[in-house]
Amino acid sequence: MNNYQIGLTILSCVSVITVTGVYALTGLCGMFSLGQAAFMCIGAYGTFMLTRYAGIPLIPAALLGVLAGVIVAWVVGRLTLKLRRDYFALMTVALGQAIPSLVVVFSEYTNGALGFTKIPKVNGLIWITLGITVLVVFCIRNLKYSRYGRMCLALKTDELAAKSFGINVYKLKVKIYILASAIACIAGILFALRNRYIDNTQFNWALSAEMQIFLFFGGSNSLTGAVVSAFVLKMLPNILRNVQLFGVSMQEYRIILYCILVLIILNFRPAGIMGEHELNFRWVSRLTAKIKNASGRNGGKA
Amino acid sequence: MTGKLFIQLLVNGISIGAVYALIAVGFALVFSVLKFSNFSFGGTISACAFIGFFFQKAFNQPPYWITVLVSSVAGVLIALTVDLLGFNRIRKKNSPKIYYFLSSVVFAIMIEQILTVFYGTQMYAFPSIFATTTLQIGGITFSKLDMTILAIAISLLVILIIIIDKTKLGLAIRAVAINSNTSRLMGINSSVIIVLTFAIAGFLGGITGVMLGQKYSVYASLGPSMMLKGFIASVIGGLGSLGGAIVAAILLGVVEIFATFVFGAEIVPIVLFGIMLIFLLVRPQGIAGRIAEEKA
Amino acid sequence: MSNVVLKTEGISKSFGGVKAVQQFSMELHEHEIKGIIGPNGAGKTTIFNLLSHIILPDEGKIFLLGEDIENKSQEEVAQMGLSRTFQSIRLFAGLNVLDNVKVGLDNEGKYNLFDAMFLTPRRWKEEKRIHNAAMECLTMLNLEKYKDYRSNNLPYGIQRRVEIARAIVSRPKILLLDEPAAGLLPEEVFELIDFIRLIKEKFELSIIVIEHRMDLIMNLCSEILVQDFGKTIACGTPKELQCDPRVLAAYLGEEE
Amino acid sequence: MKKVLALLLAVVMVIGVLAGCGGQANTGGQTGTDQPSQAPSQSQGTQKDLEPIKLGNIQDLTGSASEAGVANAWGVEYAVKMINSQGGINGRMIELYTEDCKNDATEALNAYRKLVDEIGIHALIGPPLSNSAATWKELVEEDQIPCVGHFMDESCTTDENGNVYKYMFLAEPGCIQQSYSIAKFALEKLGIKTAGVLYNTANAFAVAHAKPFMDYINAKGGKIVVEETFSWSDADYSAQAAKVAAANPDAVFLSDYAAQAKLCYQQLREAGYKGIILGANTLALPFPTLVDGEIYDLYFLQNVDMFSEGTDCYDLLQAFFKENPDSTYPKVNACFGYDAVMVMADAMRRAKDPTDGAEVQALLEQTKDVPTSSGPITIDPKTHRPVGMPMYIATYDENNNVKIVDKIFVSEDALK
Repeated sequence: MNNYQIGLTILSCVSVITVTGVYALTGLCGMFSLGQAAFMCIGAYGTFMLTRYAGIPLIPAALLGVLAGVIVAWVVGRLTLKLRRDYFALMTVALGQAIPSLVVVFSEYTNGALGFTKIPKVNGLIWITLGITVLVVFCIRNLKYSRYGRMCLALKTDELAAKSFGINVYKLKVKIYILASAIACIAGILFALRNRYIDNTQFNWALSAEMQIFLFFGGSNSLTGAVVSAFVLKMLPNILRNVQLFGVSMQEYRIILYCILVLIILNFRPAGIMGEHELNFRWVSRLTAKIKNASGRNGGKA
Repeated sequence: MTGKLFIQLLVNGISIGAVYALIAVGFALVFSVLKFSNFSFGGTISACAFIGFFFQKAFNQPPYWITVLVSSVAGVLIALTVDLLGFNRIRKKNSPKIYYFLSSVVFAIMIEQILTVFYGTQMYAFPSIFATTTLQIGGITFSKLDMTILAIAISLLVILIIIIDKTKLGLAIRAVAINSNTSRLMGINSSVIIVLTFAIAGFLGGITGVMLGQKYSVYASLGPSMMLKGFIASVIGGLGSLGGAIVAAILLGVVEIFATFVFGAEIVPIVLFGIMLIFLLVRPQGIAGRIAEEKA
Repeated sequence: MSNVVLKTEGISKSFGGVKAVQQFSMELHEHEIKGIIGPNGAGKTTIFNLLSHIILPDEGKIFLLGEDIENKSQEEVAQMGLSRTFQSIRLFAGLNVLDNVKVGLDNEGKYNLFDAMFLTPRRWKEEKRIHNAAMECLTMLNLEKYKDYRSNNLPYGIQRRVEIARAIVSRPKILLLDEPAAGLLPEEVFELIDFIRLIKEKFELSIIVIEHRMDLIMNLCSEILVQDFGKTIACGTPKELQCDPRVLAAYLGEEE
Repeated sequence: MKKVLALLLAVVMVIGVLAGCGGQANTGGQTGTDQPSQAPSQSQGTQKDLEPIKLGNIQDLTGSASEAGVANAWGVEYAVKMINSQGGINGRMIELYTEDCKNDATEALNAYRKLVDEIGIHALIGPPLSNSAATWKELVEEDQIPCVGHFMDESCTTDENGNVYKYMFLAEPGCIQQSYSIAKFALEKLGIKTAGVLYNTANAFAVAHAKPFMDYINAKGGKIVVEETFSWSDADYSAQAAKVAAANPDAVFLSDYAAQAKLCYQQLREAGYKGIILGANTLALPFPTLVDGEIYDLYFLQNVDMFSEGTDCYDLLQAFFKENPDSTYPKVNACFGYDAVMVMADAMRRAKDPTDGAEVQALLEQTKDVPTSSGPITIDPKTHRPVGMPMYIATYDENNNVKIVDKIFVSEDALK
């Protein structure tokens, strides 16, 4: 793979990481957030302002960046998650606009609209990103099949009934919101490391909405569906970069096309492409042999 | 701040608040019957602004009211199309609320993208309706356009409130808003009422579109950029309450103008976010004091 | 008789102008099955909602295991050992039968989010415990063959029983059953009566049951409260009530 | 779930292969939305120095900045065609690869990586928007790809400590010089004493203009009496306008793209402000068609005099109109694209190996009096920005035609 393809893979992995976080939030708990891009913003700016101005090495800075996101999520979650879900969704929209505008307010340090650069170069970023992606997906998969996953699905279906089993719905929601936001922060940091340039306009609500579209395309009840669609739908437009259909560039129309696809899915297969199916281990094991041959270097990982 | 400047800012705030009120009401109306936040409303507004503009251009400046009418009819049609393609099946299947959310977000993005891809490269401005744009009364400058918008907005809102409070249609809408299943049992065709509510919201969206387009020129993100303010207003006003939304929208306009004047524009989104947080904390039922309880 | 596990002292609740429950007082003893009957709108479900603290009483006190629950949330009341079912079945549609039952235990699961995500030994141990407990409960109630089914694909009677299984898996002290026989066929009702007796014995429960079906109530309950327009109009053993004219007027007359 | 990842990786591999094929298939045919300007058929030598030079071109072909981007791309293409028809660079043809960056930083970076890694370009023409170019300003050095463009924000060519980004070259006066020019004009020719600014803090272009304007006015005897800002999400500036009108400076500098500048202009006038309004080059045509109401006392920057016959840019724009009959007004970006290629071609001509990035970079630093449509360009090796280029000040007459009123020479070091 050349740098271009590696770059696109990293970008798609970032998309997988964020959508996995959104899966925990929306797929498991039924909370609709349109502000996850704001947490990417917090993670990215938090981390790289620390490396640049405080001279903190990347890894501790990244941890602090994630911590910043966690604190914001904790405050916002505590205040809004007790209310009905509509308020939460609207608050996240407002949050999504407030955080990028903070970047402009602190232009002196963030370089505001001019964009923030001087992001350190990390060698082998692709392996780090793949590792984190695997880890995040692995963790959320485990979460789904744990008592937390069951409680989340329970509160998603019926909060009142969930409460009657002693589940503290509010606390659980706050926990999952913080988790999803921390994951978004990590994705933001990787995104910044890949681009080595960030500005406030990159983290707008369209990015948050894109995550939701990817999630529902694959199936909001299927982690596999979410992961695959996040990867493929992010990658596809770049492959179709120069493909022309009926004389128009596919890339230009990709968002419209995705919207139409999602609408069709919503109307005719609301559970998403994958429905509730997950990749079954038995099913995988049959394929693994072939895959190992196809990509030898991943054998160790799989 | 001199008294004259204070009044000037107040006037500006009220006129921008009136615009927010139109958006907030269109939003609150749909919320009250379907209990979800219709993000696509911003897109409807943008699309109507474009339709109004192209109509104006194609027919070589017809009388203004015809443009407004065409655009509001277009608004109704767009709203009905969105309902048909986006919400109808979801409603029939009784799917979770989250699908309504997603559907409306998808429409919001799609409309904005279509407008950007096809018309995004150029800027469009309505021809002016007034030869001179301002009016001086007692040392205070009034924008004629703002005053017109304010007048239209207030009269529309008054008519709407009369419809909701005094007519049979309004009664039916209120009944469906309280409980659509029960209303159905009582002989109200709630799906017709829901569609009608969408149509009314679309109508408001159409008029809002033309007026915003006239005031701020026509571009794809015109509606969506104003939409958030409408949202905030309807949250502060109490989700689903029309009166609350109007009061909150006008207050929001005034607060925004004064906050911009005093603190500068960068802080405003954060101030608004803070106001919303505080409101939700202190008075989650909103100004109107009516909270749409989730059913036990 | 033995200890009082649940006691209310003159609880009242009104919605708007409607007095849904007025001065409701009762005592539930250990291993007792108490019935509440009354016509529609008599405030029976509201009593359950008050007892499980989904809604809070306007006045009066509720003592659960001797403790005043005034400042407890719905979750805390549930954690104290009060479990309930709902009038309309509220199984979690996204989960299969086994997982539905596990949810009843999950809140007390002894591993945290970190354990869950990184599959620590503690997580495996606890999951195993939860699994075994849930399976034990299902087996005891003869439901184990349905464990992998999605709840919404099952017959109504089975769904009812799964809902009850879910409510008792965490071994609560008190179980509130809200119209468990609603929608069941006559022969299913008799099965249900046996089923409720079975769980009462096996899980050492004290039960309050709301029901319209007189056969179920008369067969199961040691004491019956009759509610009408929010007021308790009669109280006694099934035998006593069978001949009570007030009850007949308010309730039995209306049925059929 | 690890296995899922393995599967995903397999998908990546397949996609990678596909993309690779796509890339190769494209080199000869279409690239981007534009035809590469193919070398006219000629005797193809097998030696290295007769192979074509691969020139990348990243422009905003779609998205909100495409009005300028498409014209810019046209200018680049036109220049490449012209050079090729005249025999190329020392006999070697230029092959042009155009990519779209959609006024989006991530897209810009994708386009850059694709051109460098898949096509293997030797040099790059950049867009007129600084945010896109800023994404690769550090990368071009690692990849040794000289880049010339009209990313006028100084931060694209020098960092905050004044060190140059070695491979980035600007082919028009930077923001500082442009803002100084209009400030100087206002102070000296219009005789203003006080000034205000109204700008978009969320737009790099606007910020980069507003700050130097204020510096110049304050340093040269004027006084900035009011500074007001707004951001993308605002559509109503009446509070800011009221504040500016209350301060009533002699002139107000509007700094943002045309759509926002239009609202600023209108709302300032509505707020009762009657003084002079100054603007950046975004206030050029079609600005008057957007404004509701009369335009008066408005002065704005122009890079070139596009309206006087006989100049190079006038001729170039005639060609532009001929090829783009839909265009209703002259677009300076057509000249920009052309100029950038001219500067690049000049350095390549002087190079022994025009495909050697390091050599071309060194020669670009010595660029001196290269003829372009905007006049001769000389690049200062210390800043990688041109020196000695004039800026024009224009206004609108009563029929809203552009009238050039002055030509200002000022150095970006004027305050040092």
